[in-house]
Amino acid sequence: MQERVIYFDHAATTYVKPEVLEAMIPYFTQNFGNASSIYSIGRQNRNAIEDARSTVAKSIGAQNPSEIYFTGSGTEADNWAIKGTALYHQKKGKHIITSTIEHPAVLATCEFLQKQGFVITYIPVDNEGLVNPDDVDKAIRPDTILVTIMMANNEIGTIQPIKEIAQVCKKHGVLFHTDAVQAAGNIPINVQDLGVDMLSVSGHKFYGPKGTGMLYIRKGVRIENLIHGGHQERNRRAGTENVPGIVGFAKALELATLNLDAHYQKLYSLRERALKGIFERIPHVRLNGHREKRLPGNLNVSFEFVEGESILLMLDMKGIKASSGSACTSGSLDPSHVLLAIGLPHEIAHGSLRLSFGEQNTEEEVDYLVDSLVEIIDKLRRMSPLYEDYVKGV
Amino acid sequence: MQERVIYFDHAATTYVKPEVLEAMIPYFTQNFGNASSIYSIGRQNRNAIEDARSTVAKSIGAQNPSEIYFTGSGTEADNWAIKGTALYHQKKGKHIITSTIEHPAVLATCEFLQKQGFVITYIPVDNEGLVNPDDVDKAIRPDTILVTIMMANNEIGTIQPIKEIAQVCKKHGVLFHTDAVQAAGNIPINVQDLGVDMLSVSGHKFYGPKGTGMLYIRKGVRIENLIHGGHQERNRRAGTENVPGIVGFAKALELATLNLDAHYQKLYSLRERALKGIFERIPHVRLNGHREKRLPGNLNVSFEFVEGESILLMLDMKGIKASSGSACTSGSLDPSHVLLAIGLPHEIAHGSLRLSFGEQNTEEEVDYLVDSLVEIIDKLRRMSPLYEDYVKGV
Amino acid sequence: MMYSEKVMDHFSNPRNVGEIEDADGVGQVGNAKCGDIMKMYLKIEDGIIVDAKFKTFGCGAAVATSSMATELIKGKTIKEAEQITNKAVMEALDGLPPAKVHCSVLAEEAIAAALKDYRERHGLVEDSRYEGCAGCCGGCGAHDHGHDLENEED
Amino acid sequence: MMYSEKVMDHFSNPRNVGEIEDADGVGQVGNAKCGDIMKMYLKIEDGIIVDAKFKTFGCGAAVATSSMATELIKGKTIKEAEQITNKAVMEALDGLPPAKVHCSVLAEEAIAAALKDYRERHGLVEDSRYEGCAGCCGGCGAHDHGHDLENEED
Ligand SMILES: Cc1ncc(COP(=O)(O)O)c(C=O)c1O
Ligand SMILES: Cc1ncc(COP(=O)(O)O)c(C=O)c1O
Repeated sequence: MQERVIYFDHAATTYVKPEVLEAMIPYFTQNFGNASSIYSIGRQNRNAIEDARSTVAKSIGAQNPSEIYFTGSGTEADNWAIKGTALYHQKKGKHIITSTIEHPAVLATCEFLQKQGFVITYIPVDNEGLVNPDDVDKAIRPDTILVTIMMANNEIGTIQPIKEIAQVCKKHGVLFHTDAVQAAGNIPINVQDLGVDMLSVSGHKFYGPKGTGMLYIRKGVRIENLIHGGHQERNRRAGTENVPGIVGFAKALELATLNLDAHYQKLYSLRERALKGIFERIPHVRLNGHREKRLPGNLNVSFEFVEGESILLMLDMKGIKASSGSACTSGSLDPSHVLLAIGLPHEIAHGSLRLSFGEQNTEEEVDYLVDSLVEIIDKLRRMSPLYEDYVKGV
Repeated sequence: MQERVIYFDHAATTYVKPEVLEAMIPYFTQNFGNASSIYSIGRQNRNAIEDARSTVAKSIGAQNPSEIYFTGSGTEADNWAIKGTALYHQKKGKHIITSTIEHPAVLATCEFLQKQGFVITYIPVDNEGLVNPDDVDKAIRPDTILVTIMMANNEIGTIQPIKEIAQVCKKHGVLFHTDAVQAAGNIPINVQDLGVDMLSVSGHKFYGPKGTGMLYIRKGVRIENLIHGGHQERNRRAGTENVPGIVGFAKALELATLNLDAHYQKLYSLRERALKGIFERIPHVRLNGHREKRLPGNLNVSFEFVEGESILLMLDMKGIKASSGSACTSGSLDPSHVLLAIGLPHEIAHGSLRLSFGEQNTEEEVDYLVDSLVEIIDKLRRMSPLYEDYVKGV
Repeated sequence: MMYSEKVMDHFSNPRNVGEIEDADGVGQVGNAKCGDIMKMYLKIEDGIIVDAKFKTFGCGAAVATSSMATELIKGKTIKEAEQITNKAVMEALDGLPPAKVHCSVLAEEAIAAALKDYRERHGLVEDSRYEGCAGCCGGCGAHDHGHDLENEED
Repeated sequence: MMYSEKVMDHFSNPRNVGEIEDADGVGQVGNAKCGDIMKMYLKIEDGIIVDAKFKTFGCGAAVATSSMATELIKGKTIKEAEQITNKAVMEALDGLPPAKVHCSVLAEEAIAAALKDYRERHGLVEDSRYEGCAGCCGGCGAHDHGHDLENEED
């Protein structure tokens, strides 16, 4: 049993696809020249980077490749968008709007800015994790310089009405950034159609390499740099270009975009199969996030009377890799801020499980997951004093 | 002739060694789990990261692996050290000391801080590019919070008296950061012996991957984060860990450290051979940087009456890859700030060439370089109106 | 591996899970809000703990420390059981990650709570050491929670 | 490739390098501080440029534009030569990178300077258009230096 590995944690990170790694390999050992140098091998790398930029621009519907800036992670892209806007536009105002369910890359950045004298408004979400664009409308003040609301949530998968929020921001002349780290590769992204000013993506969520990311900055939008130094990325993001990383990022995004419909259908049907199995066979379960407006591969459920880490460990013993709330915070003692934000009581939030499906998962794996969960939840409930109280009617 | 490629630009970037790439490969496709997750494949990656941290700590003589923080580049490490100190210690003061010959990763960061109200003192260097520790001593004020002086210069290779500067800083209770991006892998680094508080390294300068870096932060030194978000790197540098990058970085640094003496000797002797050949066979040449206190693989020379880009292009046509001044600024119209800082007149600075030797270079390649330069410099001088004036005694 | 083999053994095959219908002392510590509840049942004869059982809602370490704690006190006198610290539980499990040290504290407290209950039922002297401690991390500050190791840097 | 094939051809095999001993007009523009100097020698007979030679200190584009400029004016009348703009030189070279457009400006100016010298020697009317322009980037502002394209963002 131990040998079998079934990976249901694609929202945390994905493997690098063989085609993507293959595209990267030549740039490690062969075409390694500095892309900023004048000689021919340097210029080859410059071309590789610019081709990658065009590919990425096309994949997200950007008007111009020059609107694409490569970064070292999704977190860096989020930090850059928010701090860069804050610094550049602080004379206009120091008010920033975000939501209560953002990723720590956004929330911790906002908290940092708060300590620097900025004022942050956190828009609450409803029980399914949705932000209401009207709430954004009402929260905007004359000194608001930025709205940052994620496109899709990493824990509960809820997809926000980004286009509507962008329209609200546009009406008020306020810049709008969206963290599309979970959305990229899973649902269509068209920055022009969405009307966003900035959009962050991270490579390792769609079978690209870790340590790569991108910030889309609409032409004409000015923000301060986050990483100062050399003239790379049109003077906006310094540091010798990670050519293999950039090539891999673009290749992965290109493949994901070409394959988006089939990918969506496949993940959706696996997710629905798991959902059906769990709800039919295990009592006292609750679905977290929106029933329809959610990422195709995301399933987040709470099992009453049991605790998430125990579920994870028992799944792991059966070879199943999943996540409780957010992978980043596992090991912490507080339940996920996202689950609390959608109104879950602490004890139920503690018993939540995130399953995120990927390209190589099969129906058979999903069935094995459901069988395993039936057994594990039963075992843990029989060990649980909360379940004892429930059964005894305390 | 075109087919031959001779790479003399290792200070700009290096290829990734096969052993290093081999060490990285499993972490792309196999061991890809999120290092922060609880299940077994995530924990394998956690172990890989912590092993890498220990390796790096040992390589630079850090007391404890927990003093090593992985970043996305050398530039990021420099930005973090400087801005992180500035933000955290600004209540003590807003004065920062650096030198006139730092890399743009440091200089542009200082300029940014200057715009934010910090005061920067630029210590000048002598004709050979050396900072005088006494000058640092005199420049320190009660409100000085940081001294940042690079360990070895990227253009002229001059190695600074870091230990002496660190002692000066310690005497005054001022934090000291050094950019060791060019030093790492080429000369010994022992952070405890040097007495530095922070030290930056970049992976792609010693046959490691691009898009990787490290900041050493001595235990007890507090600085603000540069990239906020998740709990990675002990809450100090957020973002899903680039496991293959970190593994490759550590492997490359380990190999470089094990092999340091032989590497030094080899590069030194190639450099001396080139130096001798050039000075014996080409008149009106000038060595830039210190004759002895310089990186073993660095040779920076100015050829009077000719311009650097022309030299580079002609070398490139012969398959030789080199750099003029700094790779980062090639294409710019201003001559290198480093060459101006050591007192070169503009027209001589324009005619400078940086050759940086590496592990796979041979004596035969060096001889071919010298032959090529003799021919190229002659051809360019015969085309040069400045040389015409010189010959005619104008 | 985040947990030692011993911890994983006690997590996957916990000893003494269950209730004791006619227990002489029952103690419950922790709360659901913090994600850990331990309930301990003791059967005590002639001052000796002849049986111990537990139910636990919590993480792997919570289950393992409960399991180990019941093993450690079985056959011991009340005095001996009282002297079993969270450190002893941890050591018996070959250690715990810093963030999980609080689970061993909870186990120590669960024993104490069950013994307190026993004494109350039998009119014996009270030990109020653990009063009001919900086991929620950062609460009472009386134990080596070990968090410093993890969170040295903020 | 940063430069077109034409540029590389004119850089590696520059036409008309050298001096003309008994030139009728000699012009030098640019300065060493900025990294570019072009010196142009013209031989003029009956108002026609029968020979042109140059010496250039500068980058690849500086050499190539010098070479191309001399080619373009050979056999032309003075009037015709005066109408050769930096754009014409660039087009003849299949374009230049934005940062190098100033080199074509320098070539245009070198021709003008040599023709000015010719006119001065022969007492003809002066064209003061290029007076005081050292060719240093961002100097006179009279030409499309093309730098905006590269440095749109600062
Ligand atoms: C001295 C020095 N510091 C910093 C850097 C920046 O490193 P990176 O480009 O890898 O971010 C470099 C090289 O580019 C360098 O030579
Ligand atoms: C929604 C969201 N934003 C940002 C990030 C940060 O991306 P990275 O860890 O690649 O920096 C993640 C994933 O970790 C995420 O899910």
